[in-house]
Amino acid sequence: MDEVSIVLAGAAGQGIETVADFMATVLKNAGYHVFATREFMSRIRGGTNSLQLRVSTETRAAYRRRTDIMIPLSETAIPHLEKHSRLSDDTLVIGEDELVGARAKKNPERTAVIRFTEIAKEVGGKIYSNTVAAGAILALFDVEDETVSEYLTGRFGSKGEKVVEQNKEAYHRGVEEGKRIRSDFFALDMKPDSKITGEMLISGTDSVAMGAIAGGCNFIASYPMSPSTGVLVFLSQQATEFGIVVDQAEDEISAMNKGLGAWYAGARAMVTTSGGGFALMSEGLSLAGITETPMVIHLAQRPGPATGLPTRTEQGDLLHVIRTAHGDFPRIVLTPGTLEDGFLLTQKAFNLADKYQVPVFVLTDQYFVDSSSNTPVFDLGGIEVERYIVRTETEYQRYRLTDSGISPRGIPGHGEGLVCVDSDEHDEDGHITEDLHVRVDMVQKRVMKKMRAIREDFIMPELVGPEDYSTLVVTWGSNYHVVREVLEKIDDSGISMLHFKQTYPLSEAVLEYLERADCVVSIENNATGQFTKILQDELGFTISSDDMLLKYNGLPFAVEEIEEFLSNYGR
Amino acid sequence: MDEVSIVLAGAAGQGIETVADFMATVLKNAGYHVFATREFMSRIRGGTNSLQLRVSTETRAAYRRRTDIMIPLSETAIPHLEKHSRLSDDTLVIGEDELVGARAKKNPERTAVIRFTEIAKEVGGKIYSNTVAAGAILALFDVEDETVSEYLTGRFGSKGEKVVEQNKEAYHRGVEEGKRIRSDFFALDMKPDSKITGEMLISGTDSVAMGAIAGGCNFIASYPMSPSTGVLVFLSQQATEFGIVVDQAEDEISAMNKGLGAWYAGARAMVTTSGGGFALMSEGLSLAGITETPMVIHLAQRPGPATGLPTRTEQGDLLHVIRTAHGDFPRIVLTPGTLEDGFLLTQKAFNLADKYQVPVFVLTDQYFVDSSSNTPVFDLGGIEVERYIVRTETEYQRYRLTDSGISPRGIPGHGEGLVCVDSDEHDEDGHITEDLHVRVDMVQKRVMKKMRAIREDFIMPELVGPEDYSTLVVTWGSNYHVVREVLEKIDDSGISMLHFKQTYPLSEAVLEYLERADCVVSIENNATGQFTKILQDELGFTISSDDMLLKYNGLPFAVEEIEEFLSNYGR
Amino acid sequence: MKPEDFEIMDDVDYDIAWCPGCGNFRIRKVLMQALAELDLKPQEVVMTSGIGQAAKMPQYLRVNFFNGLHGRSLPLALAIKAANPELTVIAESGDGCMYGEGGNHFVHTMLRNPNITVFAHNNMVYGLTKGQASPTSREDFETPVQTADRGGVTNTPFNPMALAISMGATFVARAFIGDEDKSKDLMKKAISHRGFALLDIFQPCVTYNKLNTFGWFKKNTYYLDESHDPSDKIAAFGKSLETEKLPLGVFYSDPGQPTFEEESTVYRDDKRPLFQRDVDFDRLGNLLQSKI
Amino acid sequence: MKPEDFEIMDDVDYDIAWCPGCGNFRIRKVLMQALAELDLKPQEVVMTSGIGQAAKMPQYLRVNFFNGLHGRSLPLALAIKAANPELTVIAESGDGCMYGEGGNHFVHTMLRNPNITVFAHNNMVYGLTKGQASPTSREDFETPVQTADRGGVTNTPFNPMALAISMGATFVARAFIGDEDKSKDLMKKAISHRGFALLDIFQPCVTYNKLNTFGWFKKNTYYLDESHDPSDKIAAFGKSLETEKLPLGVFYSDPGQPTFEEESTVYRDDKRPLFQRDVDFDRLGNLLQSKI
Ligand SMILES: Cc1ncc(C[n+]2csc(CCOP(=O)(O)OP(=O)(O)O)c2C)c(N)n1
Ligand SMILES: Cc1ncc(C[n+]2csc(CCOP(=O)(O)OP(=O)(O)O)c2C)c(N)n1
Ligand code: SF4
Ligand code: SF4
Ligand SMILES: [Mg+2]
Ligand SMILES: [Mg+2]
Repeated sequence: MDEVSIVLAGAAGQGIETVADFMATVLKNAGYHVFATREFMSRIRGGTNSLQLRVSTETRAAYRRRTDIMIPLSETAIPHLEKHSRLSDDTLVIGEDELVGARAKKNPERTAVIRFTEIAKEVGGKIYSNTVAAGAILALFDVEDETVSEYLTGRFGSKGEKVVEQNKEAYHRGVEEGKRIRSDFFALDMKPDSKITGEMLISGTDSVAMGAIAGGCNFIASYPMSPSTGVLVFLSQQATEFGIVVDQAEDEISAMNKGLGAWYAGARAMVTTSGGGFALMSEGLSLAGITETPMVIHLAQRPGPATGLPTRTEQGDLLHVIRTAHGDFPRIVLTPGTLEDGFLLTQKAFNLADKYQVPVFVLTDQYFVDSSSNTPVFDLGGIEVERYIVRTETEYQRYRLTDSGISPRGIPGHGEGLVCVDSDEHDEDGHITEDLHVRVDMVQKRVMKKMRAIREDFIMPELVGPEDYSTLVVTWGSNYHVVREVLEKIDDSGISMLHFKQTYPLSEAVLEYLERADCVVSIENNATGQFTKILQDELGFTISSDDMLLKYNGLPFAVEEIEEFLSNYGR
Repeated sequence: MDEVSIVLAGAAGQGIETVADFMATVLKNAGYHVFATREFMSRIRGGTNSLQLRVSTETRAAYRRRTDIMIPLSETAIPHLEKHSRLSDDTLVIGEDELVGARAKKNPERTAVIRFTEIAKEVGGKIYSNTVAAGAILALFDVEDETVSEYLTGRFGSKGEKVVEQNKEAYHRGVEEGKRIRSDFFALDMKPDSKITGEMLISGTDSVAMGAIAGGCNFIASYPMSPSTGVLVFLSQQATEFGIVVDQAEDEISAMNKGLGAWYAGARAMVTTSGGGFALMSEGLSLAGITETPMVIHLAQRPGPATGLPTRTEQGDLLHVIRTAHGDFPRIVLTPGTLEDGFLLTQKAFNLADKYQVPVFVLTDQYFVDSSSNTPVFDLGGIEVERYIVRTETEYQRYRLTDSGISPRGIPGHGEGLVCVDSDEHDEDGHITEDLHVRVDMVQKRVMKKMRAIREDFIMPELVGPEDYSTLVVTWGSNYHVVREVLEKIDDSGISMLHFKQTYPLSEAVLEYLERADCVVSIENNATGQFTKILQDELGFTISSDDMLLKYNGLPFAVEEIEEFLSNYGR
Repeated sequence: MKPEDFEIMDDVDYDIAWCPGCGNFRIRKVLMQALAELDLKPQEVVMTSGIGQAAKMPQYLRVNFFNGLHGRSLPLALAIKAANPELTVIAESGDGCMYGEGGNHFVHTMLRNPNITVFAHNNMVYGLTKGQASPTSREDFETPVQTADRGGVTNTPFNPMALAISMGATFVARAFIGDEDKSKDLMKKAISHRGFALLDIFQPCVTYNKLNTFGWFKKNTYYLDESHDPSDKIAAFGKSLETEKLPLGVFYSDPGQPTFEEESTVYRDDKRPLFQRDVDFDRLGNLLQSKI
Repeated sequence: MKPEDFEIMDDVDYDIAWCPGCGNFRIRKVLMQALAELDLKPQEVVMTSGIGQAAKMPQYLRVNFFNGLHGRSLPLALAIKAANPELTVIAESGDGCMYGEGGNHFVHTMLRNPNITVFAHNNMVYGLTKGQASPTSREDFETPVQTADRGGVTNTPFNPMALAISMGATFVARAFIGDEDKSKDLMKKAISHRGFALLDIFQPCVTYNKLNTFGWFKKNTYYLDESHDPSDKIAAFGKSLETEKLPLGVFYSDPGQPTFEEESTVYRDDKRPLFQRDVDFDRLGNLLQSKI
């Protein structure tokens, strides 16, 4: 066995996150690859949520249906997993008697009763039961006591010596139980890799927010909306450290217009939102279009329409961001698949926005932002904050017609010129015009010329797998790891993946990849295959609906689903 | 000559509309085809606007560049037309000495000085100068005095006998001048057709608004926005007569949500707006999508992005209305080309919305709504207000799963049931759910099944021209007449037009038309060929950019532009 | 009617998504009593709401409802009432929904005076999105966004009472759900009021608002007594500015104003709701003829 | 500075799109004087506006401007000021733009107290869209939408003074442009005020508002005198409710409140505008390390 999938399930408020954080951190620090993904209800307390923690010796950063070990924390936990076929007879279920007793009778080989609460009470209180549970699981791995001690001291130090000590005690009691499991049920033989110890353990949210800081973000105006709020929270918490103006706006319209005002005045601004909030920003997007004001929009998708499933995942807003808003103007859509993508693409979004003076989207989804895993510390070596602001002269014209279509961007108060920006059609000075010849010049500058330049700067998709594929799997955004994992397992299949990190606009250069394949299939987490529409639109390349794997129940793809789908393809 | 194109140009507030209304009404009543189209600046007084009045013996309901007669009313009028190549040496320019004197010297054959103001003063005041001018023009046609008398009495009766008489006098003085022109410059020989006398003279706005009434519209909430406000004004003025609740909303978000509330409670509601206003309605559109609440949206396009050219025309919002809003859900887009289309399609929009419980767009543009012409009185014979509301039973479920995908729609207070409508994903009862299996059922019902039914109900495009075409011109919306006129002139060219009255969704049945042609070209009033994208998206049919005629300077296509473009095609 | 007539939780297969101990439970209980005591039939009642914890209320009652978008309960409510004045229409949502995202509708709906009732759960926090400041959050309140190191909330708190009074609302009142009887009374008054009625309800959020707790509200509120004349707008405004202790009760009431529905000519001679009416094709024929 | 320093119309090839006789011309003239007398440099001034006739103002002045979307001048203004506090930021727009479409921003910007100035041209009508009612239109005012047969305007007029006072605006005043001297004075006061300043300016629309003319405003307004104490919020509110004659002058003023920019930690130790700053990559490196 080179990996194990552990699932905790229970009600909101039962501390699933705390146990998971404990286990994930310690295991990562011990040298294992870890990946944690969550699915939860739209409520604050109660309901049934689950968290999957995959521990492995290779990168396994995707949701999988199979559960090796499950710890139910509430009565609804087991039925909840069963409903989505995530429990099998092989799954080792560990828990309190009340919760697993019935299963223990049916399937004693794969059920372990541990009285977490009782043990916890012996140690010092019910509150330690999660630590006991974590200990039981951690015992299955090669974890040094010191690693755990460090974690517990760091985490509970502020609550006093006693709490730390009792936690340690609870942990050790858990370990004892775990050893029993290890001998009775489950012998893992996974070698940790010390390289991983030095890696970060971060979420998709963290990657985007840190990418924003690296991109020079110093202004964020947003309105809270799951699953995008994390980025607002992260930047709020770093606001003093990095000099970021934060405004929780009264609504999304305001947030977007504030972002534009901030860029106009020389800031590097972003908004973070989800589909419904972004729907309110369409008019502002169009304003960015005609005024050629840069803008960065982080949009974390969730299933729609309207409120839909607010805490679930989907890739249903791609057409929305590409086509919404009145009139023709360019925009760029970046769709990270890995944590490194999240960081680098968000960083780059600021540079692209500034360079082309267009709105740039970082399009993620709930699955991406709410999952976390280990990843090497991002290299800041090559990172640059590219600035394109000019100091204005007296004769400065904001919309000077140039060959490239890009007019040097001045900002007010920086130079002798005036910076006039107008939502109406305007002349080179930025003043309103009804000269229809000027209109044509401006459209050609704003739309055609800039679009050409943007296409030339296209971020090529990443080819994963051999060059001599017969089947090519097209993916974008958060489906990177799940497909990659399957391809790694079925090697010599003749299947490769083309993962799009920029989904709009596309470059013809991509066609070469597509046309080389005997068969091109696509995998999207939405009901209608939105990216395949864009492929058709932009490149005239068609993927038949028989060759699409679409999912729209609010969950991400499981490794098993991809395996099954791809088993029909390749040599 | 079987037609004449007359252009009035001058400042806002100079009474161009009054003269044009006078001439158009009288000429229509005299039995001529008339078509009036306007281009104007975004201001209330001043600037330079123009109005083209085409008078003809066949339907000529399109803008053309050629001007046969021009009446400048301000100093900027002549340069304004020249700038857009609308004046030639052949154009007969008629006007006051100060305005046409210079031209009279250069081109005495085609310039007529008439001292409108002086004559008017003799009659009773400067105010009558427009009537004098109208008389001079009307003298070129066969117009009975009685027709004019009737018009002037109807129009000025309320201002007293004297005003009517002085207008008549002014008219006659104008006619005398006109007779001189007739002999010196211009002999028209156009036979009126008494059938036309009984036709209506209405604008695109009128056709849509009356279509709404015929569709059972009894609720309108909107926020003023050019060029869509006319429909709000029309319905406000008929509100008492037809029992229509009118609310000038505080913003477009409110308007849209009010429309949805009204439909929910049993009204038949519409909103009227333009691209920027609609951008604010995206979220509400998505709400219509998930709640399956019917909605009718009249969107009169104008050039964007953002404020753009607020009083000009463009077909730049097609992709916007088809793709905006988060999540997947069906919608229908209707695009009238004629006044009859305006009436019938708007009427039908209400029936379709009610039948499929989806948002239906009536997508027009400034050129369409602000142009007027004669058209036969609409036949109310076949018109039906189709209602699909059910009386609820105790066990009523708003979202009952059915084979057709359509759940019978109840409304509150009508029956024993409760009508529960939810922007979250919901179960059949309409209550919030996080059951992801139910989610899948609902998506299949809401998106797949309904979409299939809607496609089957597709309004086929109109084929204009012979069946055995070699070249097929694809058009939609307001480009109907301009292309039709050209095709009628160049007969036996092998060119036909396929005019789409429904631009989304499309039916495969259309392919038969497209594939039959040797060459398919498209004509769109936007910068990027938005409908050709939809053709590609929906049917996989590609039109090369070399075969597209695109225009985006804010003006509609002129007959001449179509002629020139199509001269490259056909046998 | 009995409160149980408005009970839906026995018939559905989900449970109430609020946290144990949340003030929302009490609001639900009291609202069911109020509806019953006013002898309304579930079929006659339509509730609209936005998104948030408060906004889930209609889901937990046996009534018609349109649970719409965050911030948009009022346009729905106004339109429903205008399309069918026979319905009793209540818009219920949270402070973020009603006063933040929905602020423009709040302001402009009052100016129209439709005969609808607004219940705004004022917990001084965004509950559902996990504890950011709401417009009514007190100054210095600390949250994950309004962080402690930056001094917590720095905006002046939104004052719904003052705003409503200044925008011509015809019934403006505040309740604290810790006092169920008085709250019920105020709910009944609000629903019975002819015209736009705002009832702002202090509702402790036990999870995300550790500052404005049951105890805090108890300590920091008092009831307006007879010495306050609710027809005196300036006095009402004065009361709305008090911050030492926050007044409860009816701040302002002016039941004599015409409603939005009454001012529409649509119901002048014909009281039928819109869904019972047909297009008058004769009139339409005449209209077409008039265009000749 | 001289008023001519703010004149742009000599340098551009378009003319002013207002109707002859419109009150907007006078506002422009007076504003140029006010800017000059405050000795502001055109390069230091940024104006934001929405869409409408009033909103065209920045186009006719030699200043920096961002002429944005209908209703959205305030978010722009707040952000510009926050990104560069050294700029003098003025948001100017019409009554429809500022109080109708932009109502939510109006309300919530006041609660933040940014140091910006708002000039709202109050002509009680939608000018640019040809004469529909605006939020401030008087009751019974007749328009193509608010038709005579339906009684004209039926909404209660939006009262910007009352609203601003209730939402904690720190400077609330009203001018009538018929009186240029006093208007200039009020403009200067508003611009000089530290914090959010609202100046509502009565501006006759000679084309679409035949009711509220120059003469009407002259007759129906009066100036607040020394007997009014602008630090007394309740008195200011009382003044804002007067309708017999509409008061002009400073209703309310409270210059002592901290501004939005001041409350942001960003300028606590470092006064430089954002565009002059660089990312601190060392700190970012530390942040990354902290995630190990
Ligand atoms: C357009 C939009 N923006 C943001 C959200 C996310 N959202 C849902 S509820 C909520 C705030 C809830 O606060 P409140 O209205 O005070 O209700 P509470 O949960 O406190 O009862 C937000 C911001 C949304 N659903 N829609
Ligand atoms: C989103 C949006 N809705 C509507 C419009 C159309 N519109 C432009 S100006 C205006 C109203 C103008 O009134 P006001 O703000 O009072 O300015 P005024 O012209 O009277 O100075 C409207 C409705 C628009 N541009 N954008
Ligand atoms: S989060 Fe707060 S308001 Fe929401 S249910 Fe929990 S306690 Fe109540
Ligand atoms: S329409 Fe009215 S406000 Fe606009 S410019 Fe003309 S007079 Fe002034
Ligand atoms: Mg709240
Ligand atoms: Mg106005």
